[in-house]
Amino acid sequence: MDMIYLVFLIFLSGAVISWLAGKVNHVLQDILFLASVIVPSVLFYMNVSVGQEVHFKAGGIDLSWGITDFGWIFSLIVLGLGVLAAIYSVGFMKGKERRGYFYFNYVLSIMSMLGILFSKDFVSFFIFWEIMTWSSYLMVIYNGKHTQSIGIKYFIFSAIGAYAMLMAIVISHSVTGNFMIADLITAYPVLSFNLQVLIPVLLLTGFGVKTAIMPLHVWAPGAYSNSPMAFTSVFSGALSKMGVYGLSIVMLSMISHLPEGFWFREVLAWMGAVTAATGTLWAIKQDDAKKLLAYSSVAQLGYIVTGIAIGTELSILAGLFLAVMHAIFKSTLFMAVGAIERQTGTTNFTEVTGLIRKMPWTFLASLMSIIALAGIPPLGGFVGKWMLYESLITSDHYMLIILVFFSSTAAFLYCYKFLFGFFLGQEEKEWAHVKEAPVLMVIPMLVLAGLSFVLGTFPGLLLKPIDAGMQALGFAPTNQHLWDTSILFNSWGNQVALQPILYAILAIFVVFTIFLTIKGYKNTRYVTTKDISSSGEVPKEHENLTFSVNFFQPFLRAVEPVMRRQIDKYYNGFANGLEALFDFTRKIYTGNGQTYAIYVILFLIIMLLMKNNIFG
Amino acid sequence: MDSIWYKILGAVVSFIVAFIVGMTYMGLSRKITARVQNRKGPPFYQNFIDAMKLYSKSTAIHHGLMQHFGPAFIMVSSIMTLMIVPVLNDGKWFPNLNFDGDLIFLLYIMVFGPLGMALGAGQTGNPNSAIGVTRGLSQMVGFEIPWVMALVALMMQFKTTSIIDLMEVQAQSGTWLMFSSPFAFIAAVLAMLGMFRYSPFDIVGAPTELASGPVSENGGKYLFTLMSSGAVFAFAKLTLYVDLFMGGADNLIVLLLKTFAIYLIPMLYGVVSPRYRTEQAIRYFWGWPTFFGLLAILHAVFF
Amino acid sequence: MFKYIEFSIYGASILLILIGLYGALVKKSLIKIVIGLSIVDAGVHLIFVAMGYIRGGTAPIFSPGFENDASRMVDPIPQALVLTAIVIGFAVTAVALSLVIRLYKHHDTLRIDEIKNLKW
Amino acid sequence: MVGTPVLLVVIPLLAAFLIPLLGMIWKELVRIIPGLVLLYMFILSATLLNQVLHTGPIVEVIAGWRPPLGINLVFSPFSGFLVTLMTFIGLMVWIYSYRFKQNVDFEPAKKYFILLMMLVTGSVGIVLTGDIFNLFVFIEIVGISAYALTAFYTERNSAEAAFKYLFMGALASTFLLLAIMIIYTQLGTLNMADIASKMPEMNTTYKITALVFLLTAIGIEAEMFPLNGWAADAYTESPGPIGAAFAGIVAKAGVYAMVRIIFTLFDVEGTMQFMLYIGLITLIVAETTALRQDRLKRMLAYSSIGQMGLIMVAFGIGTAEGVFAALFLMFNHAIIKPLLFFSGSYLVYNSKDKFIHETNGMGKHIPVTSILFALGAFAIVGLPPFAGFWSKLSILTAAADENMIIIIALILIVSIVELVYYLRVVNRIYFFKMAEGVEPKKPTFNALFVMVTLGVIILLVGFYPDAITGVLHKASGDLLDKTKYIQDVLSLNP
Repeated sequence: MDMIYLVFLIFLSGAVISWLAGKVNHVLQDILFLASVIVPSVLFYMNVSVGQEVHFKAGGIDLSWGITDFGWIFSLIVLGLGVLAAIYSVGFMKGKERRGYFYFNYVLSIMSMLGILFSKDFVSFFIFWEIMTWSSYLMVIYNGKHTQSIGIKYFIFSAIGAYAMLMAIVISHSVTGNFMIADLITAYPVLSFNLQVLIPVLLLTGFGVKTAIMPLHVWAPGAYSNSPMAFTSVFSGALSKMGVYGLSIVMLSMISHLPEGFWFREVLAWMGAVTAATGTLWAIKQDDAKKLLAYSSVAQLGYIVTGIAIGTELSILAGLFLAVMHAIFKSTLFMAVGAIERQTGTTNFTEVTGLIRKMPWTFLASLMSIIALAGIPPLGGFVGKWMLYESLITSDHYMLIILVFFSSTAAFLYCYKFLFGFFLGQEEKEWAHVKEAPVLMVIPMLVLAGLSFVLGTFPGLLLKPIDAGMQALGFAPTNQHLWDTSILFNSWGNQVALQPILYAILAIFVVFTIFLTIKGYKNTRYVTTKDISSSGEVPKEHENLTFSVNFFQPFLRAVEPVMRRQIDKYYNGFANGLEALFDFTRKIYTGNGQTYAIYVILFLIIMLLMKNNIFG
Repeated sequence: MDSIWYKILGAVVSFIVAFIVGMTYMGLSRKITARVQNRKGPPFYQNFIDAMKLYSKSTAIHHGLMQHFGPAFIMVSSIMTLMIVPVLNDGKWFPNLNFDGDLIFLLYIMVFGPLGMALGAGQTGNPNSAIGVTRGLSQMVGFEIPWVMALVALMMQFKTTSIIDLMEVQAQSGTWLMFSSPFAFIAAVLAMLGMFRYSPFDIVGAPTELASGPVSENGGKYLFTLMSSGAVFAFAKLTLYVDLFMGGADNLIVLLLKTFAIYLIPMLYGVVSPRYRTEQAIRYFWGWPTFFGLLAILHAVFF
Repeated sequence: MFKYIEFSIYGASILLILIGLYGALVKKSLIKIVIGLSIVDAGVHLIFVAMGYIRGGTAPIFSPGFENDASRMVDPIPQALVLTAIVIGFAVTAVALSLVIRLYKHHDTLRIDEIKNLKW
Repeated sequence: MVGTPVLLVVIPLLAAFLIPLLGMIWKELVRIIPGLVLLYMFILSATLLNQVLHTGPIVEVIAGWRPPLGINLVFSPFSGFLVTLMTFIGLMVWIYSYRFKQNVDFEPAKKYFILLMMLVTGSVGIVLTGDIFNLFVFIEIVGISAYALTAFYTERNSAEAAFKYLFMGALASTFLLLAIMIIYTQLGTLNMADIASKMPEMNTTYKITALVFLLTAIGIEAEMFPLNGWAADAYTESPGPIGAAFAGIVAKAGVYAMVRIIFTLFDVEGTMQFMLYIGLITLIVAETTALRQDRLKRMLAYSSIGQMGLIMVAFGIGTAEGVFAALFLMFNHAIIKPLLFFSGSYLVYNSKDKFIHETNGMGKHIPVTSILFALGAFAIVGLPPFAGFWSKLSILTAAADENMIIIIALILIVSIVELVYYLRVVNRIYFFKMAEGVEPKKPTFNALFVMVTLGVIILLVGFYPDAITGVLHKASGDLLDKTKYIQDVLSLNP
């Protein structure tokens, strides 16, 4: 049996077994769960090589699985994150209900994501895509809250996307006669213009939903924040990247052959940028950490989409790099929120404050990830941001860059809100009992945070596989010309050397830390945060002076005109209108048997009158 | 000449120069402000005295580790900015890290410090600090837009993102960019008003309103560090403006003159203006400055 | 003469169908609806038999004296079919009436427009 | 040789009449005999189908009269496939309802099984017969037994539903008879193959008039909009397993009749398009109506109607792929919808009004039933990797090959509606708090067995669609080959 089958078989059986094992023993269940994620991942990296393929038939349709260099980049996200988040999940799920359910869906979603990367034909692609959708849907409604609103909304949008994709798939089948993705790409340049436009639009709709591009993003904040955080880290980190994966293939392998592809690229890039801007603004407004991160994910995905849509070498490098980085730092943040939720029971900034001394490791991981998210050097996020801006400038997207810059500057606001809301501010008695999260939860966070640190200085480690993947899509090698192990170039030849910068930063930091800390820390003593200067009065123990309500109110007041219009409202209005319409149309079935009989007679009469128009 | 010690020397010398110049400017600004308001005002070296006083004080309490790190963070940002910005034309000064970063990098490293500081301020638990930080961040979103627009206009026009290349352009053409790209200059200068946080944009520290905002829980060496960082940062920013729009400087004297000329703009504007509210400040930056930024981009694209 | 008779048969059966339909579609009483349906059935049966009729035809039985008169025999198949259909119609009517009894017990009314518990 | 096709009609009919007599000997025989009969029928039809797939159709002549004079039965891959499916579902229904309610004692059980036998007889007869009047008779047999079965429970509104059904059914039989009359007077034959071969000679006006009458009549049975007012009521008010039987057996027979008429009997242009569009309208109206239902079985009923519409759409595409897709859909629908009805009736077992909100929180109390319902829901909306996906894929592929892009879009949009209402129920089952006073009912072993069997088939077909596609391809080829059908029947040696 081919190793590829084995990988999927272990995943599939692992999902079922780790579900059922809960009936026997919880420790066994945890172990089986970890094994069913880790074993196939290891098998995949040890024994499956790029280019290896398997072919088989199902339902008379030729199917074929194999991984490309391009998919391999994403497999890093899926499996790397999958394994780390699985370890985290074991800690997270300890003592919770529905562990079997969680583990089952977790393993299935990891499997389906890997399957998407493996699919060389549309049918298995679609199958895995849908498995991914429903397993993640089941995760979204895991808590049993908002199932009918957030859960259904997520599924509706996913279904819209998936069905748009399915439509593209069957249309492409009618053109090429089979379901091979490669065949569509080969046939694409010679298709009729209508199909050349229709197929990518449908596919992009499908991928756009998962990538949460405006105006298809409305499901994302709810879905991200409603699923258990252990899964959201995968959801936002890896699952949304499947959209990016598909999007990249469509944009790079198909649209690039279209003479009018320019418009596609521009429109998509703008959609990405607008997504980024609105996502950021809404993130600033949130008082719930989950929601904040969810909107932030939407915004970050906007950058990625913009990068991929621009379509120059540098921008694609940027988009893919950001995709991996986003997987790293956003999942860490979601994990941190999960840890805080677990330890304190709430994720609301207005409730939790001053956790820094109680959960230092979580804080450290969050801090690193936030710095990476904000794109501040020397962490990995900066590399992606830098490449994105440079690619925008060098490709003359002068308005776009302003929008992107606006959103990433505004992102500082919510970054600070996140750190301040949870970890800083006054320490309250209410949270005095809080302890650091279990070690199983902390380690994955720290590993990921460390990764974003390493990639900030040595992005070449990641850019190398990305470059290989891009070459698989037909790009020229970009090593030495756009990047080196720790130097970045733009196409005008300007550069950023990351190593000297890192060393300088570290040196300055160390000097001043010594200057302040060694001298200061020993000579000073810790006093509570109640002991502050506040107009001559010392706040009492029960007085919480932490500033956390209406945190960015002035800013929000300034941008209020933009945020007044919510797409969500239109969608809801549309859905309610439809339901009302259906409620009206179903009155056709009056319940009176005689009416039904009259329908029959009317039908007959109309048919008899119209018979020559309808038949013959 | 490439040895590590030479680099460190460069950094230290740059830092000292920046510190002295920045402090002097701040002292002068106090003096000038006082004169405009018909007061006598402190001597221009008053800031050095303050700094010495602060440095020699020792602090008794702290609110946690981040409070120690906050000033260090902001120092990193200031010094990094200083090291990226070329001080004089044609490499007459220590190259420091001039070639290792470009404008985009600069934009980002400049916000590194305030954020780090904000963390330190946050841990003190003083609500004034947090309010100040939120205001500062909000305002930053405001002025970054015209500022970036100005930079983008320059970068697009000359197809480079490097400061040195832009200085080169001015040296070759003989005109300063403030004349050849006037709109970009106007936008950048208007953005600078927010960057320097003088009135009417002094909403962050907001004396008397927020009890000096983010720094309110800091004293002694911490406040000294913050102060010197401010001085260095001011110098670095002014130098950047000179480099970008006024053709750089061939020697320190010219540099001082040019930087001081630039420095006068926010200062004098601030002397006669009352304080804005935060949303007013943001809206201000998204009004005329952004309009000039747009003009700058149009200018860069079509001319 | 025969023509008129034929026409009158056809006309009568169509009239029956229409009367039946009127009863079934307009009358509100369940009983009347059932009666209407039966009348429709009768009309259809009548028209079907009439179709198989041949002018001056004989019974489709090879009895003595009519051995070679196959062409004059009326078509037997419609009659057979109608016979079957009558039986079926009878069964349907029986079921219908039993249902009407049930409905009356359940709802205390025979008006079809008042028996609308199941709708939409 | 296990038997001939005629046994498929005769045996259950005989059983139906023997049940009361045998019941006098031993009461339990009333319950056992139907099972044996259905099992035998299933084995017989499966064997015959296997044989037919290799050797070609079996045409059986009744009472020695050769077609076109006599009545004949045609057991072709197409009809054989349907018969096998129907008998299988019949068997499942029997197992499920073997002791489906303890309070159903001897007398009602006797009636129930007699009527069930007649229902199966009629449905199988519709599919097998080669004579159009015979079709009428079988439709009436199905009709009468279905009316009675609908009205089986006296305490519900079942009589109302049954009366509506009967009302429509009576109209249907009238129109059918009129159509048969027109055809007979014009062509002088009742044999379907003979009609098909002579059809080109027929006057167009008569032809189309006959077609319209036939379509109206059969449309009522096949739940075509706007003739399907009865259907939801009948599904709702009949006993749970009978709802499944309606979906899995009766509706399939109705569609069969429709397809046979359109594909084989008539050669009128535009019927395909008619079927396509009327199917589409049925689909849309039914699914949107289902969205707003507050009763579980009614929702399932409208969903079932919608699926019938989709089947019509698939047939209406008219190509071999379309027919294949339609058959696949029929198969899936016949497997999945009974599962939903079976498990659904346990979810609202002790409830009077069968409201959807009464399923709240059942997932904890009857986990297996709940998960099977969820499986069925996922499968019927076409989520991979379950069975429904493959049929959806094939119907869309078939439509795409004919460039029916708008139709694909409509089908998919409706699928989203379908998705929504099924997910709402599944969410309720698992994530809502159970209301006070609701008592979940544990399924009996028989019911569990049936549901698990159907669930396994769903998974099996989902993961290994080739298990069924071979048969479906042969069946669709058989349906489309009209000349062969005529030839097979008419060139029969005495």
